[in-house]
Amino acid sequence: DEGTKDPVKEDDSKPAAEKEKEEPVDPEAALVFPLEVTNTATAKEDGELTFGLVSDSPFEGTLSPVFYSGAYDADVMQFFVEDLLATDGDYLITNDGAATYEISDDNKTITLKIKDNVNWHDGEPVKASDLLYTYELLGHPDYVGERYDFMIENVVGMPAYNKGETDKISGINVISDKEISITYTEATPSLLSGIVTYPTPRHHVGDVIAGELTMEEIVASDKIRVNPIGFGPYKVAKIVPGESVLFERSEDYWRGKPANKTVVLKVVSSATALEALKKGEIDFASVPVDQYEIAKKVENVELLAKVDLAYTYIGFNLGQWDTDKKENVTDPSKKMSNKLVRQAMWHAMDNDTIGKELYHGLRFPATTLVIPVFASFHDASNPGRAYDPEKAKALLDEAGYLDVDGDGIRENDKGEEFILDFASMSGGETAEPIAQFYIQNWADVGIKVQLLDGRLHEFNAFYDMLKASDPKVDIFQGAWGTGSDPDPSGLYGRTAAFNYNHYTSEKNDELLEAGTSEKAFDLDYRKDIYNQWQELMVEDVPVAPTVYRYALTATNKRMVNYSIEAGTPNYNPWMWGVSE
Amino acid sequence: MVVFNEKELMAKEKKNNPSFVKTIWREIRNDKMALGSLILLMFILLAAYLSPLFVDQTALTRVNFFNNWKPPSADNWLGTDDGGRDVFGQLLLGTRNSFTIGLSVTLIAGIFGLTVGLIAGFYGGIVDNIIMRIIDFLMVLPSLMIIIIFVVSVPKYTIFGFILIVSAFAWFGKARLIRSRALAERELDYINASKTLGTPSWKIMSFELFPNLSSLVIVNMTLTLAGNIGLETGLTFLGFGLPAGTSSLGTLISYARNPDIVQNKWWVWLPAALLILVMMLCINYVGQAVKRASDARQRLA
Amino acid sequence: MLTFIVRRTLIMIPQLILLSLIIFLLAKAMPGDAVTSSFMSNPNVTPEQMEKMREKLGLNDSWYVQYGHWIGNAVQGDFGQSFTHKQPVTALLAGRVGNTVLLSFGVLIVTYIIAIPLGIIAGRWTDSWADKMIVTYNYFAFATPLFVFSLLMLFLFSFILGWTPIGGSVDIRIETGSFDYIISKVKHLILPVMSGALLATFGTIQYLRNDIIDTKLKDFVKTARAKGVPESKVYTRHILRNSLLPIAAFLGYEITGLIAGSIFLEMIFSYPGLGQLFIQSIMGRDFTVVTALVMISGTAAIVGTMLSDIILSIVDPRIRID
Amino acid sequence: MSLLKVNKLKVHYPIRGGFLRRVVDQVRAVDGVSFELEPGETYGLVGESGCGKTTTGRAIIGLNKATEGEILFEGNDLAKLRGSDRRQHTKDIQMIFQDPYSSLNVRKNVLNIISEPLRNFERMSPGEELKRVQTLIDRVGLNPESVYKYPHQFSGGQRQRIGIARALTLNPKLIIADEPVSALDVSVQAQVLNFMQEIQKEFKLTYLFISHDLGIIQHMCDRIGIMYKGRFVEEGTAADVYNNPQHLYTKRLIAAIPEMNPEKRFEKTHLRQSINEAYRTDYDSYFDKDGRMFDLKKVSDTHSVALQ
Amino acid sequence: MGNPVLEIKNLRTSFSIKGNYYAAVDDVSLTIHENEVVAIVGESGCGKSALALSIMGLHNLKSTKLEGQVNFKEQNLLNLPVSKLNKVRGRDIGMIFQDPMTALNPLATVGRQIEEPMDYHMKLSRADKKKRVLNLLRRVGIKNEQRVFRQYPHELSGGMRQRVVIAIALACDPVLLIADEPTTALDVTIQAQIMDLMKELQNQIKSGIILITHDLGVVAEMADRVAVMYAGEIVEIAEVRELFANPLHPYTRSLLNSIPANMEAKEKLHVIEGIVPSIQNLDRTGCRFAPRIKWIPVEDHEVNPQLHEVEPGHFVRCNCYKNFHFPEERVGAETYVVT
Ligand SMILES: Nc1ncnc2c1ncn2[C@@H]1O[C@H](COP(=O)(O)OP(=O)(O)OP(=O)(O)O)[C@@H](O)[C@H]1O
Ligand SMILES: Nc1ncnc2c1ncn2[C@@H]1O[C@H](COP(=O)(O)OP(=O)(O)OP(=O)(O)O)[C@@H](O)[C@H]1O
Ligand SMILES: [Mg+2]
Ligand SMILES: [Mg+2]
Ligand code: NI
Repeated sequence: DEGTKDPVKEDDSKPAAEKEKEEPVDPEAALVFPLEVTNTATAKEDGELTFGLVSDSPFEGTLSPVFYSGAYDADVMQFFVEDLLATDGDYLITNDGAATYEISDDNKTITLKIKDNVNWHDGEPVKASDLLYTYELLGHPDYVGERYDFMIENVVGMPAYNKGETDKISGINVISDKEISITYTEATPSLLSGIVTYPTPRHHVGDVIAGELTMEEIVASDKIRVNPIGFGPYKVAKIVPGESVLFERSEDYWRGKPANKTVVLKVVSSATALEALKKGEIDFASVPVDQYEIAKKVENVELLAKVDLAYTYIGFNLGQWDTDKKENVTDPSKKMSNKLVRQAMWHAMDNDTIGKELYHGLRFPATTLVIPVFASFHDASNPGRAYDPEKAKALLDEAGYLDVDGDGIRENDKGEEFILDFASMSGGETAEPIAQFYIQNWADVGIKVQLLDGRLHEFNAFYDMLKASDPKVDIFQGAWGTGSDPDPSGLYGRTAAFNYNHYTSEKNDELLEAGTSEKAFDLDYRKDIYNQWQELMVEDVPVAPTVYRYALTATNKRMVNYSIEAGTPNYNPWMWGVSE
Repeated sequence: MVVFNEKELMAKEKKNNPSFVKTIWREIRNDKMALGSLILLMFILLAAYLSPLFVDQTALTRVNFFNNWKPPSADNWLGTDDGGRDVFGQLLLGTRNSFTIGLSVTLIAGIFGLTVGLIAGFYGGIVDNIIMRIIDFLMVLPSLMIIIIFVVSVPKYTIFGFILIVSAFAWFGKARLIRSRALAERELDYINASKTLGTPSWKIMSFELFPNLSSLVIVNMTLTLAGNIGLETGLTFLGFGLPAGTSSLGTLISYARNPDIVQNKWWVWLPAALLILVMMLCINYVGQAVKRASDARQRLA
Repeated sequence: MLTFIVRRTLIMIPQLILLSLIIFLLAKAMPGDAVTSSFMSNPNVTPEQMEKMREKLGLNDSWYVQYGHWIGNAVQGDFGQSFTHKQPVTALLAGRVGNTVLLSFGVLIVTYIIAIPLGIIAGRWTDSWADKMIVTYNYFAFATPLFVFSLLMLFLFSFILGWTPIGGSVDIRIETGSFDYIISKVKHLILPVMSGALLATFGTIQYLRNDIIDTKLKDFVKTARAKGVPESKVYTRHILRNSLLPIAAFLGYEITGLIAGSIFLEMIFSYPGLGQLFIQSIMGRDFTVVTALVMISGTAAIVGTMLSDIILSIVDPRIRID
Repeated sequence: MSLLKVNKLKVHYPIRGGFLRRVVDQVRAVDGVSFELEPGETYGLVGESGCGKTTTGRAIIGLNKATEGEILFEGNDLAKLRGSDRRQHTKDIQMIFQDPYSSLNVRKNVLNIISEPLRNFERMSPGEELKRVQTLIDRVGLNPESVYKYPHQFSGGQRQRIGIARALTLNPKLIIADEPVSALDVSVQAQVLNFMQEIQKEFKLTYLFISHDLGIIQHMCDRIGIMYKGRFVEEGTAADVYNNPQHLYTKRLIAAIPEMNPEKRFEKTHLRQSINEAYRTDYDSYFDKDGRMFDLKKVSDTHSVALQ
Repeated sequence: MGNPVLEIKNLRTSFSIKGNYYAAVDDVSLTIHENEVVAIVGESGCGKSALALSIMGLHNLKSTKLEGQVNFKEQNLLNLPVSKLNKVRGRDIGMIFQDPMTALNPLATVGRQIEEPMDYHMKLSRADKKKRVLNLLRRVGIKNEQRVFRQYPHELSGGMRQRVVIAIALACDPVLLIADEPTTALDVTIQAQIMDLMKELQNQIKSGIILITHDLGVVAEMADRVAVMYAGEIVEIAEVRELFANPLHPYTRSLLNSIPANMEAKEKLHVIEGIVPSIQNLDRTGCRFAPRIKWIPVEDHEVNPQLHEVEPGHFVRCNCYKNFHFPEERVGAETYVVT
């Protein structure tokens, strides 16, 4: 996936939507978790595996990769839906999947060849036209959903098709039953990580293009809600809407026989997840951070964790969004315009304590805006700005923000009152103490910060404010889930709507451009560009990243062949089993 | 001589003829349970309302992550919460907020319901009909749901807003109750007498009708007050309660969201839950004495 | 009776229109919309696509256009499309309503099963130790927040004793429609129902107790005694019938709180029903679902009050409706 | 000139029903009643329960709206006056209520009860007010200090006297007494009746005395009107009505008075039986085909009967 | 006069008020015979109802103390357990309550309520029961009995309801009927009807009747013997003609004098001073009526007033009757009673 922007709710310990591929653990992290279960017994022949979907609300049940929106549906689909192309530990496509690929020399065309033994659960072979169908649906003028993204639009002829000007996508070419090529307008390294390769069973769900049914009907149809099919290791046997799903082994899965006879998925609330694990009612589930301490102590439970594709940050309001030009405009008259003050505020935040004490080490101070998961691009040598109140004070002094009237609060460089309004989201239980804590940290170095409106803001209201570039907001706390694409331009680019800091600079434009240019197919080049960019961000501090986080998965000790490390054999659901 | 005598007699008669408030007090004094409850309640409320005098509020809001989830100790009588803040202090502040909310809602809803109910009941006929149709409509509104939607919709959300929203849905039940009693009461001859004596309607409503409904009102108010103390608890649990950072008994109880806290961190939520229970019981016992005072048949004293 | 029902149904229409208007305006006043919420779960959507989605969903129209649209369809039984569930709201609700009805009626019935005998005992033997215990229990029921109690119940019966399942409405492994299936449904219901019912008894017990104490002193009870009716029969035939009357009538009113009443239970016991859906939809700004749920609740309430009036007219010969 | 002249008074209560809750019928509580009150006399209104006595009284004092007809008080038609005009006139008409328990506001002490009309119509200092109230209370035979007592501290008879004192505060000309003693014990009843006669002389009052107890009516009234189903059956002086009843209904009413002489009890029973018999046979000559009364016809100067 | 049906001996009924017991019925002895109507008269609050309820054992036993004897069919009803008492209530003794509006169960049909005592006291088939009920309804003067059988109390007028209440009391042919103010709540005309009905019924069933009332007119029309009660005590008992012809006790005479009926119009009525004392405030020594006839010297009263048989069957309490006169100029009551 080409992925960038994903506001994550504080404390939402769910990994960001798509299937994750992880990286070795960050050396700075205080804790080390295994990525794979330690039980090495052989899997039971006809076992039953139970997956706990930790959620306080039911899953939506739109079980089609084209139409789903909730992350929970993705969890359901992992057992029966598969991408044609597999990916490796670096999130890059490989030839190990149900199809193989080739990329043209100009890096603009990819050709996929589907293996022969890849069949839908109803016995029909998976065809090249099924993948075409996916693109036809996603680009369809009637499509109302959030999966129409940059890499779809980048397909040659897609914008015209999307506007309804033509009913053919000129860039996609079905060569044979099993072969298809897709041509892109722009060559970008995202091709290796952000391309959509899940086919849609045209014969099963019905053909919208041929006018068999409408887009609305297909979305609401039982074919994707009650008896959806895929070509994954398990097939859906039964669904209790919103609550549980029963999967059965797909006997002619192309890789071979899946480990279990049945897989049961059931929704468990965050309050009960751990207890269900303890009692063996479920075999594995993600565990909310606040239960980590007890989870550690449970006998028959093993904890796996990897660094999540997300980071939390403090953003500074530096300008506005110009709706006419559709770009961000930096405004030097903003309260936070002084770079030194921003640097000082970063130094003033004691993220280490938050990570260690509040999150028991499951979060740790962030250094740059490229998360360590992207090992090749994260600049481990860049220390970011560590907790150092003295330095913060020094920076403030340097900036001329001094306590003129001696009340312990600094005034700005003109000697005027300097009070910042801080917007933070409610939701997680820790949101309030954390906001409070930062306010204290800043107060310690003499900056007076107060909660905007004296309280936390609800998710929607919070983003409404940011979207509207509300001038009341001086600083804000948010979190982004980065997709699996390290490209940050969707969040920090001049034209990025999600650039709520409204930070712009020419250097920034340049670096972001270079990072996705054709030249960037060269890994070293790209790495260098991103190192430069990270440095720029630590210098200019449009946002101060606060913490990276671990995502915890708890497994019952009877589980075998289970790994959360992408690219390893046991990462694939067909291997997951239970021992006696 | 006569004058003196009269004054004396007057004083004596006044003493012999206690007002309703005095009757209530006498009734409470004669009921050990009610008296005990009242004293306990007063103690709790005094502690809560005077807490700003001896609790350092800034310290109470100061987060200290090195000190979080500490069980009760000499420093923190009731331990600390997730931000390492003293639960006991929050309990006091929370009691103050919760009681203020409960009392305000009771009063606002009570006064509004009383006014509407009195008007509908006194005038009867078409006025009553119109008011009752409106109330009928309001009664079928799914109040919890609408409160939730309200809470989400209002841009500025404060304790005051919360009180108003909740009161908006609490008055019509009272209006109905008052109205039905007023309807019955207005048939009584003392109301007719006032009418024939030329007393204007508003005077009849406020000086004749109202005093006779006052016992109903007071009894009903004490009992709803008991219910309203824990009012925000449920909403807070659902995430639609008071703004975060405002301590209330509901916020404290809402910590009991997962088994770990229920079981291992009981000191955060249990005292608040017990305090609500105790206050409700106290108010209830006092309320019962009030109820007895208003009904001569049941009086103990 | 028929006239009554027809008239009440006609009165219902303006009420519902007003209700829908209120809800609609409130929903519009909420910050954010379905599209804002959706990008929280999806990393890749472009701002253009979001704009397009808004356009498609009609979220950019003025509220009265949207409302006109909505009400036009609603009249035809079409409450629109759920944004998050990508499904017609009617279909979505149909799938959930069964659980909620089961849960709330379960609670209702068990509440009565518990409350009526207790209320009777307390009312009949006032001031006995049994009465005192019941009254005390009642205070606890009144003061204990439902969610705390439910969690404690869950903790005790599911976690420690392991008697009841942890959540959900049925074990998926069991074949739908079989006898075991029913058993499984019941098993999943027991705990939420008991938790709800044990606290919901408050009103009924309180009411019944007071009413019996009142009725005991009525003249016709004296008449019954003077007839030589044995004491137990005096209660069953004369006092109880009179005191239970209003409770029978409350049955209709109980529908009023159907969805709202089950929110807590559904949340805690991960029981997929309308209450949980409501909260989920509020969070996700799924307006169509929110509006439909409120409308259903409102309709249920109106029908419930009507039902109460009908029941009362049936059980109480003094009340006639026409 | 007569003090009060009621002319073809009708009071109907609507009965609503049907689909739209329209008025489908009327309860003809008072259905064409005419009578006159001379100053200083006591006029009795008798009849069985529900015949419209109270409604007539309430219509005169303005508690009910007259559907039709005139109520001329000193020549002014009260039925047409509204608001403060009416209040000025109704000042001269006061009412004594049936139930001494519900006609006094239990939350007010005697002082406040009796001074209520004073506060409405006159401006007085608290001292004057107290004095005035004490004179009145003294007049009705209660101790002056009882002004601070509350109604529940008085017996039924005393309460009724407080009610009367209240009615007297504004020096009314006409007092409508709606069953003033029917809620009282015999002994107390005597007390109140005596008292009413005393003050009548003293204050030159005219009474409209409503009761269903013929014994009391006979004792109190100069002239009597017998009502039945909202209409007059017979009207005349006490002697006319008691000694020479013309209408069957009047006879029946009189026969229903319990016989105080045990010796004559069987005669009385037989009398009732024969009247009942007459009812069966002669019904048509007393009531028209709708079961309504005929209009009153004079049989003598003072005596009218509703006969064909 | 037939055999005695019920013998009340020294009955004392005391109610507990704030922990103390106060007698509302004080040392009452009274015998009721077959086919005899005994009226009990007295002002409100003098203990008439308390006496009736004591006979039936209908007081709340927790707060009431009963002493003395109520002998019925060789058993003392006061000592009978409720289960045994239930065999007597409704079968041997029927009771008619004052207010027909509240004495009937609003939720049961008239037929059902009249049948009910038969369920417990008679073994009858459904059809027989119904027949009996219809018969009873006819006997109490209800003409369309088939319809009334199915109706609910609220559908009937006050007079009809009182008839139903009487039918219930008569359901099992009781030998004793206790009627507590059966006509007080009714209109004059209806009252007359009910009185006639009761007289007629009494002629048919020949049972003893205790008629409680405060209306001397009703007494004069209905009773054979009259007991006048004051402050819990019987102050005078006599045969009805004797009592009206020759009332002795000051209380009886005062009562008779305060009735406006049959008097020269506009004459002053006699007023009994003071009020009936409540049971807590009652001075139980000496003559209880003395405080209300203050002009009679204390010496004229007995210290411990007893019932004296003045003439056969005519008893008066306290000697003060001998010297009693009204403060007004008027002579004794007898002059106008006879008119
Ligand atoms: N507010 C009302 N609405 C409808 N009908 C009424 C109303 N008030 C009285 N009535 C009816 O009018 C008729 C006359 O009633 P009214 O009270 O005048 O009778 P009354 O002679 O005073 O009887 P009573 O002796 O019982 O006081 C009755 O049939 C009564 O039912
Ligand atoms: N349950 C009770 N508890 C206490 N006092 C009572 C009780 N019942 C009656 N009394 C008192 O006993 C006295 C006699 O009451 P009772 O009802 O027998 O009077 P009554 O003669 O029937 O009067 P009425 O004519 O009003 O019915 C009254 O003073 C009354 O207040
Ligand atoms: Mg009347
Ligand atoms: Mg009585
Ligand atoms: Ni004596």
